[in-house]
Amino acid sequence: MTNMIGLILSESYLQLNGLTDKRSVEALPIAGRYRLVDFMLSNMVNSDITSVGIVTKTKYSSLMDHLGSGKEWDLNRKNGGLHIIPPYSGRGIQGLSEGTIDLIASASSFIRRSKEDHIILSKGNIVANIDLKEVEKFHEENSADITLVYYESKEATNRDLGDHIVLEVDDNCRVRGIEIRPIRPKSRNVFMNMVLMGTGLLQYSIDEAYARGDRDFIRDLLIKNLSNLKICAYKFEGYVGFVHSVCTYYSANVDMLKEDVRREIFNSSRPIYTKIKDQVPARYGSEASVHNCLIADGCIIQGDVRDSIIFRGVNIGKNTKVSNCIIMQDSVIEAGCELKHVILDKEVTVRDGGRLIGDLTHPMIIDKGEVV
Amino acid sequence: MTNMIGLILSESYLQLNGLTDKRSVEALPIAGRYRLVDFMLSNMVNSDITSVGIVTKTKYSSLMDHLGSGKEWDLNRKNGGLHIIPPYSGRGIQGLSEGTIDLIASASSFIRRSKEDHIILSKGNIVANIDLKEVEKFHEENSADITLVYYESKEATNRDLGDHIVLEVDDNCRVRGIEIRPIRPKSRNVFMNMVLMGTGLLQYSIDEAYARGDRDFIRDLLIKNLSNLKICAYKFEGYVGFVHSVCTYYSANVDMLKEDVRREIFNSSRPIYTKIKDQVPARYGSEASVHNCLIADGCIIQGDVRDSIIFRGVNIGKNTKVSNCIIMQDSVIEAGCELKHVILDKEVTVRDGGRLIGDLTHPMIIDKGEVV
Amino acid sequence: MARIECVAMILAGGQGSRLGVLTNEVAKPAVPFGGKYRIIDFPLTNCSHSGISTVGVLTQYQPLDLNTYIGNGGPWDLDRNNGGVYVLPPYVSMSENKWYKGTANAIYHNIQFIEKFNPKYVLVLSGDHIYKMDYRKMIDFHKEKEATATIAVMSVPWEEASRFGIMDADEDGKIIEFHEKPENPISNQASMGIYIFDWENLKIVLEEDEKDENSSKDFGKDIIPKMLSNKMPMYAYRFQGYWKDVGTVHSLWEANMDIIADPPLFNLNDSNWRIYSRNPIKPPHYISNDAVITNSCVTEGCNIFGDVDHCVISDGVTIEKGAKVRDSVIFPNVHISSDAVLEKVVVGEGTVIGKGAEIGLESKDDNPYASHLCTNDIVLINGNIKIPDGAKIYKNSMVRTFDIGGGDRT
Amino acid sequence: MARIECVAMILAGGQGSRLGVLTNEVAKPAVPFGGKYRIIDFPLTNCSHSGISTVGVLTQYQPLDLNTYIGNGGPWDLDRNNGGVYVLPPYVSMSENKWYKGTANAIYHNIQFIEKFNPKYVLVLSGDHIYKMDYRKMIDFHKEKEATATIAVMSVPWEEASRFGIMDADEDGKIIEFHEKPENPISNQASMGIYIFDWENLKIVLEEDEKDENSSKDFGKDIIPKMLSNKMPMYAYRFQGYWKDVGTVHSLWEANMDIIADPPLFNLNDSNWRIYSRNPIKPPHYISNDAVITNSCVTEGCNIFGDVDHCVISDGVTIEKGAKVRDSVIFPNVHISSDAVLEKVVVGEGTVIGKGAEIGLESKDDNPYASHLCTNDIVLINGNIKIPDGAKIYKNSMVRTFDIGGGDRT
Repeated sequence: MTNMIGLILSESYLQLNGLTDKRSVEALPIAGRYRLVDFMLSNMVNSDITSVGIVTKTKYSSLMDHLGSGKEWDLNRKNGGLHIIPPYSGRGIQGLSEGTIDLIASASSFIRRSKEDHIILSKGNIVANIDLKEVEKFHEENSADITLVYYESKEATNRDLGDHIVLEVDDNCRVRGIEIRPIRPKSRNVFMNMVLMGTGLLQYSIDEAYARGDRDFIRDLLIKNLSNLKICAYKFEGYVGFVHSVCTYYSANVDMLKEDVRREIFNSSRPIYTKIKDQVPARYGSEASVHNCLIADGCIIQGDVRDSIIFRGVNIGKNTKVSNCIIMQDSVIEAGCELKHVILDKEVTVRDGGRLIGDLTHPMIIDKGEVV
Repeated sequence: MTNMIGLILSESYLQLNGLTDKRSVEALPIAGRYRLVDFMLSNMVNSDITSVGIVTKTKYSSLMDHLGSGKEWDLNRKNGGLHIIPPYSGRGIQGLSEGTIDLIASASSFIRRSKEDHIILSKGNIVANIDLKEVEKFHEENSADITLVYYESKEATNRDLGDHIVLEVDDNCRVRGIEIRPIRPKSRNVFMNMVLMGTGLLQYSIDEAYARGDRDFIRDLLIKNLSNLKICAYKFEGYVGFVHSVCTYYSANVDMLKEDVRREIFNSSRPIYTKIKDQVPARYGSEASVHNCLIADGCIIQGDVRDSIIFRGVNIGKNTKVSNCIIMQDSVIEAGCELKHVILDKEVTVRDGGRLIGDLTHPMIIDKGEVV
Repeated sequence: MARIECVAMILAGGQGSRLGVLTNEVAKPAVPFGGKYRIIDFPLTNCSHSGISTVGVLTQYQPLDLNTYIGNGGPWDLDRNNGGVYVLPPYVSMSENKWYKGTANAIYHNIQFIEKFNPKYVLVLSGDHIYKMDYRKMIDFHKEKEATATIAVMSVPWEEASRFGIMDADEDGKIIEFHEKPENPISNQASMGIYIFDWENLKIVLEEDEKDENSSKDFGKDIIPKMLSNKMPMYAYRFQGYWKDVGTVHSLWEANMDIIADPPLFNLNDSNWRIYSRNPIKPPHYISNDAVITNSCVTEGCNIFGDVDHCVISDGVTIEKGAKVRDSVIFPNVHISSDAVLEKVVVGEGTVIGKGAEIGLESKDDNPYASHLCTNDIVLINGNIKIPDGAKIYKNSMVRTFDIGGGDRT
Repeated sequence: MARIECVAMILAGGQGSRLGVLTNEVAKPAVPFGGKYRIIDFPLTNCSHSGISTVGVLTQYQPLDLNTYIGNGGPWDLDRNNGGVYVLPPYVSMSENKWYKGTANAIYHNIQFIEKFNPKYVLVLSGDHIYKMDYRKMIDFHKEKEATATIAVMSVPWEEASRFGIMDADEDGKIIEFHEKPENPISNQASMGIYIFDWENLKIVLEEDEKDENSSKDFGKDIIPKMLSNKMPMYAYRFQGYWKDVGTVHSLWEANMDIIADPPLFNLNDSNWRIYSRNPIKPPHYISNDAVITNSCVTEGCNIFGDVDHCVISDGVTIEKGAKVRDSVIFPNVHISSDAVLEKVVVGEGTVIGKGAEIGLESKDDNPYASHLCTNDIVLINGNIKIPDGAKIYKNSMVRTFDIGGGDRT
């Protein structure tokens, strides 16, 4: 049993070309049968959190369709459960609210109604399997006011780190500095956009920040309070996949072809839940040849498929070669095609003999429902 | 088993003073524990309809909170179930759509996905317990293209009828004329805003109307087609309460104090479903004196209450007199008060000794959450 | 599958014969209580509010009503994907074909069920107690004490102590002695029949006990003494608050009266601890112009035209004009006709009381319906029967079916 | 409560002894099928798609797995407020204490359950048939014919007709004669064990039959002949499509092979008639660089490194590098180690096949695992066992536990 509630803040600034034209980044299909938000939501549920708010901003109808009443995450509850919080439910703000503090403020009544002592704030665009109860334990053992979760990115270049928030952490796990998208990062500790703190402290801080007109959670609430509050950092040791660009989306997908990553992420004692579709098992034809692929239910595979992620209900015809691709739900690739480094969005049809070749650094994206 | 789907079109033009400031008319609390839409929704469910769309327009968050996943109406289903259709899901219409045809067009994909042959279109602001299977049977027996449901309003004055749509019906149940808010009505047959027709015919008609730029279902689809289509009328013989003004809202409530109306409306073989609140039974104190009242669970009654409708969780103090009132959920009337012809919205507090006297023709309305 | 920390097992198997005709057709836990509840609502609600979402209900008598009442567990928020509520009757195993012998045997036969969820703790509850309790606090206490078993106890009057399992514990709460229904109680700390066990240890003791031919397979009589003699650390968790065993007609009636006392001895109207139940689908109740209603609770679907004082009226009850009902508990869908007079009566579900019937009259010696199950002047009327117009029934009666000539003694 | 038009009762009580070790631990209806289904998914899915939302599942053997598998009925859209799915084991009634005697007796003991919903029709189904059927059409037929009972029938090869209940019907479908497993069948129209009855009439016949001491309390043997001799109008409803009784190891294997035939003899991939099941919470399956996979179906949570041809692979199965698996049905969570060779094998849930084991070798005379339950060269391996590295198992074997020295004959 736990003493936390969860709040997932929708990312609204991220644009992944056509992939996010009609959906928010949290609703991106990933790893064959999931949506990106499933990972963070499952982390919360697996940490016995029974009350989760998701603050949405724009293009949320795809996310709402996916989440429904929260049944698949066991969050269709009388007490607590899943709350999709539209941005306009804040204190009479007109139009869409801006900035993280506004997003959190939209969730004020959700936060105020909860009886739990702690809240986990998180973005929904991360692939990781993390036990948040461990974070809570760390938070309590360190008597922290705020705990930030990070991982050490050993291979990251300075340029990679420039996309992130980087933490300076001392030997006592205390945060000494926070750099936002640094040019010359002082450490390789990448903040995972997960914050654990007291619900009361959050509520108070947001009220104050709101009154002052502050808008930015990191700058105005964390950096300014580095010395006033005890801000600690919890180091996460597992796999982390951030999705904030087409390239990181592609790599977070193909990372699932690695056995160790798959074993960790789909840890059976902390499973990743998603919407059930009642698809039949995948079928392989007599001429199928499949190598190093993740393949979901409902597929019919008759061709040659390599190093790819194939979502539910995909149909790949005879004499077709698919390699290094991400093929989303219900797409059809007819006979005699060749696809390499391509991302097909949902319900795309590639007609007989079609040929699409992208590049690893620039995968070709075909928008939902297109016929090629 | 039935062959119908249901579509409830939200009323957006109706204004009932403060009562509809923050909710649509369908979300109005009524009869002690219901919302107005519960009646039409229950009619559909009790007629074995398992797929219901509700086209909303504005101020729908109160309606969505009430309906949730549709569990209480047994409409949380894998196939069909409850669909709340926002107005913007239509064919790329910007902003809010206008006119009934636009509302129906918003539901195009809901209608197209259904496999049932018939659709019941209805507004959600009517109190009645009607077996729609009987309407379907009538429709089939008469080989009608469209069936309209009406009742004969014997006591209605011409002025009353001027608020309605009036039908001229011949001896073969065929509609010969339709008058919209007539000044000199030709009959007393009041259209109940319920239409049964083929889903295919509706889809076709809406497509055509849309192409022509028609906006009004009654004028453009019914009146214009009186001779081309076989439009029949089914006469409903039971109680009908229309809610389109504060006065009709008040009278639809107090009609429930009549035993025959109550018995018909809350017919146990066709029950009216609503959201479950797990309230305790109502408690009566030693000085309570209650006469001709409908009283919901969770109330604590210590005063003198007459000819009133008392919603869930209301508290009425000692030496307080309440008569001819509608007291909505969780309102508190402290000791020594006097209230007559008053409508208290939810969570109103009337302090010790408060006195509020309205008139039957103009009940006083106190807005939600006010303290008097 | 994620591990479940604690599984609750509700012992709902008793035949409840002390409740007389009330348990003819339904299992004791399905008996109505407090106007819109059933007895089983209380442990189920406690589980739900305590965050325990995996619950087994062990039953063997009349499971049908209980089964359909509990259904998918939705009303108690127990319709979970992993876990939820299960009704567990005995089943034919390959080797044997028996009913549950005792409370411990019932758990023993469901070891496989519990193992499925691989819990750390098992909470054993009784299906016939009325109380509100946050089991989380008791689990926290159990963890803090590193106990093998924790037993909830409460103070009872010394003179009643010999009716209970009595605990002697040290200052820290560690149990030193335990005696089931002792003649000379050494303390007044009585077991409430609520146990938390480490599953690993409980399983071992259950398996041992099953082999013991002299054991009656009961928690109080066998398992607890065995654990104590095995020197397993056991603690007493003190509970303060309302708790009542409603195993007799009088205690059931009394517990109902407790909720309408002013102020209530047992408060159901607590927005932080709503009692969940399968709500009937009925409109608000109607109180007519002629009715007089005081000191009572009334719920949905009732129509009151008569005179009601100090009663618990369940859903769908009609009380006609001129009827007078006092100090009574009326179960769902009862119809009390005009001018009937009832005093201290418990009326079973769906029964019709005829016009001018008088029930609860001063005792007379040759009362044909007298029953040792009905004490303290209470009359118990069976469900789904008809009491004829003008019938007279005396105090301390139990009426199975009304016979003009006489009655049935029990 | 709104009246329910039709209640379905699924007879899931059989011990399924012809399925050998597969039904040691689970009831027959809970046996896996087709990669991600259980046998019971088929009648439950048919009910759901046919708009029948009140379903009783009558069971007595090993109800636990079935109970937890069915749970709240959500996966089949049967978690309804009024109705839904109920698992109904036998219970202790006040007067008797018995298990279900025959199929009709099982329904008889649940008359009270059915009465709760006050249905017009009762649909009686079997829990061990694989098929897709819209019962609505059969109910419409029943109504149209104003029948008392309607029995679904299909054409079977004449030579097999004597294994079935055989119907002789007139042109209109009215049944003239019925013979249970006749030696000389008069037609090839066989009963599929799917009945629709008018509840009112069925109840009367069930109550009469219960009193008949010579009756075996079976639908085919007693109820149908009785109704026929009572001149109640009974009709045969002709079904066309795939239907298979999977009561034997060979028929279970064959039905699995039917779904991977090209084109499939039984098509599960129908978006208008999705087969519902309690889906495992597992990721998509992984096919490695070294794997070869053809003519097979594979589902979530599998990791395939070996060589698979013409197999049905259930969820969570691992097949290591170098292993060769052909014409086999692999149940959930089986692990097949490197270089093992399997041909025409049904492997029970959770079993581990050791490295280089060879299963399905050409028969030899003194095969210690030979079993009359395993015919047509099929080998059946029990669930949750370990087959050691290098083990050799011959065709037509059933392995309960593997013993280096020998085996167990059944």
